[in-house]
Amino acid sequence: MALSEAPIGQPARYGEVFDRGYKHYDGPQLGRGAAAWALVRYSAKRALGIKKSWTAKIIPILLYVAAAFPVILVVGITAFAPNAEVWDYADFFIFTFVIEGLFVATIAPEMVCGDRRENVLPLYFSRAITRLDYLLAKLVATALLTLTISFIPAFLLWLFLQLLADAPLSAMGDNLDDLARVAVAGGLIALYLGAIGLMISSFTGRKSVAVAVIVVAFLITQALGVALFEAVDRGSAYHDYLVFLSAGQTTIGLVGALWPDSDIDLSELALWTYVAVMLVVVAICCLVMLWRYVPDE
Amino acid sequence: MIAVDERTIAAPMSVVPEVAPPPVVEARGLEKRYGRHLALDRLDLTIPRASVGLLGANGAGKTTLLRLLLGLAKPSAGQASVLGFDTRHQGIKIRERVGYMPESDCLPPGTTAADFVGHMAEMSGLPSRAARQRAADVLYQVGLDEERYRLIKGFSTGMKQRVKLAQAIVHDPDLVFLDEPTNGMDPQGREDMLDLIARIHRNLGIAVVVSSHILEDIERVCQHVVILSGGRLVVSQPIGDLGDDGGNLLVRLDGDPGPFVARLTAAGLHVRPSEDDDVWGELVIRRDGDHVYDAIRDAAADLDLPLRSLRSRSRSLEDVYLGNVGVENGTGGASDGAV
Amino acid sequence: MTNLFWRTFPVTTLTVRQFLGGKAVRVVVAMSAIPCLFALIYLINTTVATPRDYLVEVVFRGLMAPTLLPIMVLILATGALGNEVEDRTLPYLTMKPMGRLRIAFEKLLGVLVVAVPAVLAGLLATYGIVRVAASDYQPVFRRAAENLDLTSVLGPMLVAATAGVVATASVFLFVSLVIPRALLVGIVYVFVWESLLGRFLTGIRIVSIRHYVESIFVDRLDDPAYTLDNATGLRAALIVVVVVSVVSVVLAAWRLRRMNLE
Amino acid sequence: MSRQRRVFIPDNGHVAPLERANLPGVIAGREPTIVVDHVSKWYGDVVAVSDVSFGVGPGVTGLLGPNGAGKSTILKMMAGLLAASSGEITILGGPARGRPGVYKQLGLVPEQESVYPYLSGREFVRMNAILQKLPDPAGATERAIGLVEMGDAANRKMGGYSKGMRQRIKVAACLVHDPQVVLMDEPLNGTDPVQRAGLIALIRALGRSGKTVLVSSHVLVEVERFAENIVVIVNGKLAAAGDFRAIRDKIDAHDHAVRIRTDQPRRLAAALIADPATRALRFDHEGRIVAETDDVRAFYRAVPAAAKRYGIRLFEVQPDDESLTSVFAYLVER
Repeated sequence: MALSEAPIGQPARYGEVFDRGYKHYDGPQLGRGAAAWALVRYSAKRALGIKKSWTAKIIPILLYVAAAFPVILVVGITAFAPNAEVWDYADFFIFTFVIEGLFVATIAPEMVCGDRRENVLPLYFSRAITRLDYLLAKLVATALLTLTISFIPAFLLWLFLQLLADAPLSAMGDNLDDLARVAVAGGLIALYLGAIGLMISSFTGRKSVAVAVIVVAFLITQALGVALFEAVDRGSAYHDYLVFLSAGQTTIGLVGALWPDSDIDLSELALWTYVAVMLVVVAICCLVMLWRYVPDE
Repeated sequence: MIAVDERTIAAPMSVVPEVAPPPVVEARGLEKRYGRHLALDRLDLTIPRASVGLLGANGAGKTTLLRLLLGLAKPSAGQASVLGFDTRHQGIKIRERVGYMPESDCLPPGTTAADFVGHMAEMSGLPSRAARQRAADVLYQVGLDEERYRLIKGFSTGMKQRVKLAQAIVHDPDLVFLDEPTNGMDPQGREDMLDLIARIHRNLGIAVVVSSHILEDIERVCQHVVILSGGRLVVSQPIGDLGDDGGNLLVRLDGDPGPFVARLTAAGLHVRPSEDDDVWGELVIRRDGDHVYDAIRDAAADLDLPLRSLRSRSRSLEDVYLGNVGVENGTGGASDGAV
Repeated sequence: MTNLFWRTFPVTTLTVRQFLGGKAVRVVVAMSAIPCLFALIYLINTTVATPRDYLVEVVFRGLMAPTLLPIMVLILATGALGNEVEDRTLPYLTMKPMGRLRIAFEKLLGVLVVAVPAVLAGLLATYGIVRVAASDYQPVFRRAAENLDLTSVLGPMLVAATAGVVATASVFLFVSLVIPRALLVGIVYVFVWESLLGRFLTGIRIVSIRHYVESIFVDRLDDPAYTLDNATGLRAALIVVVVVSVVSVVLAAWRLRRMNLE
Repeated sequence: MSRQRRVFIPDNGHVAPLERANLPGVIAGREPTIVVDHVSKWYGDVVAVSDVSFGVGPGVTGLLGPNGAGKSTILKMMAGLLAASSGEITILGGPARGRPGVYKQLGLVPEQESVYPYLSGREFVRMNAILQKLPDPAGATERAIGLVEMGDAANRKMGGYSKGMRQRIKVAACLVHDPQVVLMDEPLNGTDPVQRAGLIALIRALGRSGKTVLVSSHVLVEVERFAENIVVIVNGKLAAAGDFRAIRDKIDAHDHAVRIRTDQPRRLAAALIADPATRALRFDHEGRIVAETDDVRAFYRAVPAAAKRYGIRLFEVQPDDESLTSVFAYLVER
């Protein structure tokens, strides 16, 4: 910095002692939105086990592999035997639902249980965010991560199937509606499952308990939902609404409503009913969580 | 080294200007009820821009007060402002400008110190890169250097406390609340932590509110003291004003103090052993005037006794505290023979 | 009264208080109500199976034995000592003039005191509802031999379930002293080992609690309509359950003796 | 100071063979209740406690050392919760571990805060009384709760207790069976001044009644108030053991700095520099004399004598190294 001031022809002797002391921060403070977004990124990274030991990463990796498997399978079969009967998008979503459920059971407890158990919550709430910001950030993080399982494999499937067509570009144009459906299904499922998983996790600080309860809840509601669905007379007015008793049935129903041509014949409910009910469930989960995070007054 | 010393000495003069700066906290009639329990009782409190000690027994309302001031709980009555912001509606604004170090263990063990403090900086709205830089700087400032890339899991209590302090100042707040910052730390760690706290105010100009049980800590680092008891404010005053009660000198000798005591008593002085007699053999002598100093000197010189220490006891915070809190003093032999 | 419990079985009483004070009991009670929900569904529509079939195949062999019972017991058994290890309260028990075997045994007793009533109550309530449903059951195929007797199912269910609770509880009480995340391991055991592998690899049944529970159940039920492949005889199954439980408790006591408590 | 004060400061690197009669930290002629005999503890490759030997006799002994020095590990090994990697700990004549009978005479206040949140304080103490197989658990419970003055809060659930209340109920639970040997790991942590004063009085009373009380603490100002003997652990090794003042005397043999405030500093300085006990003199920024000496006792005699001779008034004589803090800092420095 002082180098240029040295007289020409003489070697520059430069020496300076710098103050290594505390300096005040004069950069920008971006406020609530930026803080919440930082929480989203941080939570997502930690839930995936990034910067943690391999044991924390192994389950997410296995689930990603499991989700990629059908994509490779379907694309492979279609490539070599174009006329073979392979899964359509609806079948694909029904298969991946199990993986999504397990994925949410893995990451949702990672999102919130540690904060409660390790007592980090007081620190978060002493920062420039509100409780609602915290919860929404956790929900967004969970949903975004789940999206990598519920949307990206299906999107890749769509992309590869178009690339296999004779005229990929026009095929893409023709099948944009499928892409839109994939996006709606992936996004809704991610938000819906994420909210349920987080809501359950918000009740305990023990991760293993949360994982157990989420898995058992998915399984039992599925069994109950199916049993009740079968038991109730098909003709009755409320029969179709019984799909909403379980996350699995709801998802299958949603997929069936998105792809009416598929052989899913669960109920006659309209697409908007599914969307509305799933969003209501998300809202209810948020309310429950908000109640769980009310300070002990 | 010497240069640093001079700066430390000079700093208080330069920080305290002629005109008193606006207070950092002002509370009027602040009240907080939990059901029937009155945690804070019509508190009128002004905390100056200084380093301030917040004292009180467990359950005196310290933590409740901090929660109210951070805008994390709503007062049942009254109002308070922190840095000019109303705690009831401007919690976010306050928390942007305030740092908080909670008493409890609050660090995720599976994170590195650098990651965690950086994340906390981001949570105060700092851009990601700046946050990481600040985290590294601040961790260095609190005395964590190489260790900052290690998992918090392996940290000692002292290191954890440093990380907690670092996250409280990482976003360069105007005011920090430190809840029991020296709890569980060893002597060296305590020294370092107290030095750090003193520096936060003196060198960085950040106002500090320290809540503590350890009176010596408050005496060492604070300029102003606030004492709560049963949710009420009992004392709020500059620490110097607690003053010297003019009362006592403490003398410690080697060897048998008998003749020494006899001589001083004969000279009309009031001498008694201190409460901790059986441990240290310290004598308490009432200071009726400056002649007492000379009497002590002469007695020691004539009896050829080593004068280990001579000091005047200013009214310690413990006295103020016990006096104001008004609980029976259990020190000394009060409950001897109970076992 | 509580005083009497405290004085006779202090550790058991503590364990029960621990469960009642936490959320574990709420989860377990909620789970014990799940078979009742299935029974209620059956009440709506009895055409899916005969009442006896429903009780045996759907409720007990489909739901209770493979999934609900192990998970309910797991939650309690891994918490009984595991939470004390995790919360570092175990020294309050081990630093007493008291044998380790007694600690392990009383802890197991505490788990059983909560788990057995919860499981049995769920089964009983389910049985009651299915009984009600059976009153308007219309045999679809009027087969002469159709067995509609429900009462004879109840006893075997309760006996087999109790044996299952005891065995699972003692095994996982010990496991929780050895593995830090015993509950997760247990859930993997239930879903992977007992359900998936057990279905394909018949050899695994020998080391499966569920297998012995079903063996006891099938044996007591003594109905050719309900069988189990490679079923173990009643006596052998009971001996296995007892031996497994005793060995687990002894191992837990041994582990308590050896453990380093931080 | 009639009884003999023995002190032990180990030489670096030198490990003395253990002799019961010559155990560091034990007052001659008294049988130690706790004997730590060449004890080490490793966690993997990390040495937490390294070949430590000392004894603890009746009375209050302070166990001192910085965080992570190994104090808690030693207490846990004494309590039989941890196995020593090598060496042996004996309590009341027998091994500490694998002998549940010893707990009739042994109590520990553990370091961790955790208690059973769903029990009331009274239930918790009574549970301890019952597990100790006391004939009158109810009476013992009330007595123990009385000792820590927790009567008011004893019926509340411990989950709602403050840190100080938890500490006190833990102490009550530890004392309910009136054990001969009491181990306390940081019992004063988290207590407020009033509670602390009460606990200190209790600890002193326990020591006076002839029990062996070993208390670890960081807050040295307070250890001064209850401990007659100290055991100092630094970095897993024994740094010092024995009588408090005797250890200080040992340290007196090393360089000391003394601060003196007087009305005529230059004159007193001139008088003191002539004294052979004075090694160096300077003034601090408040105008006090800072004198360095290597013969502490002679110097402390010289100060009043010189002041008297020249009619100088002494306001303050404050050794820099008087408190335990500096004793400790000195031991740690090596």
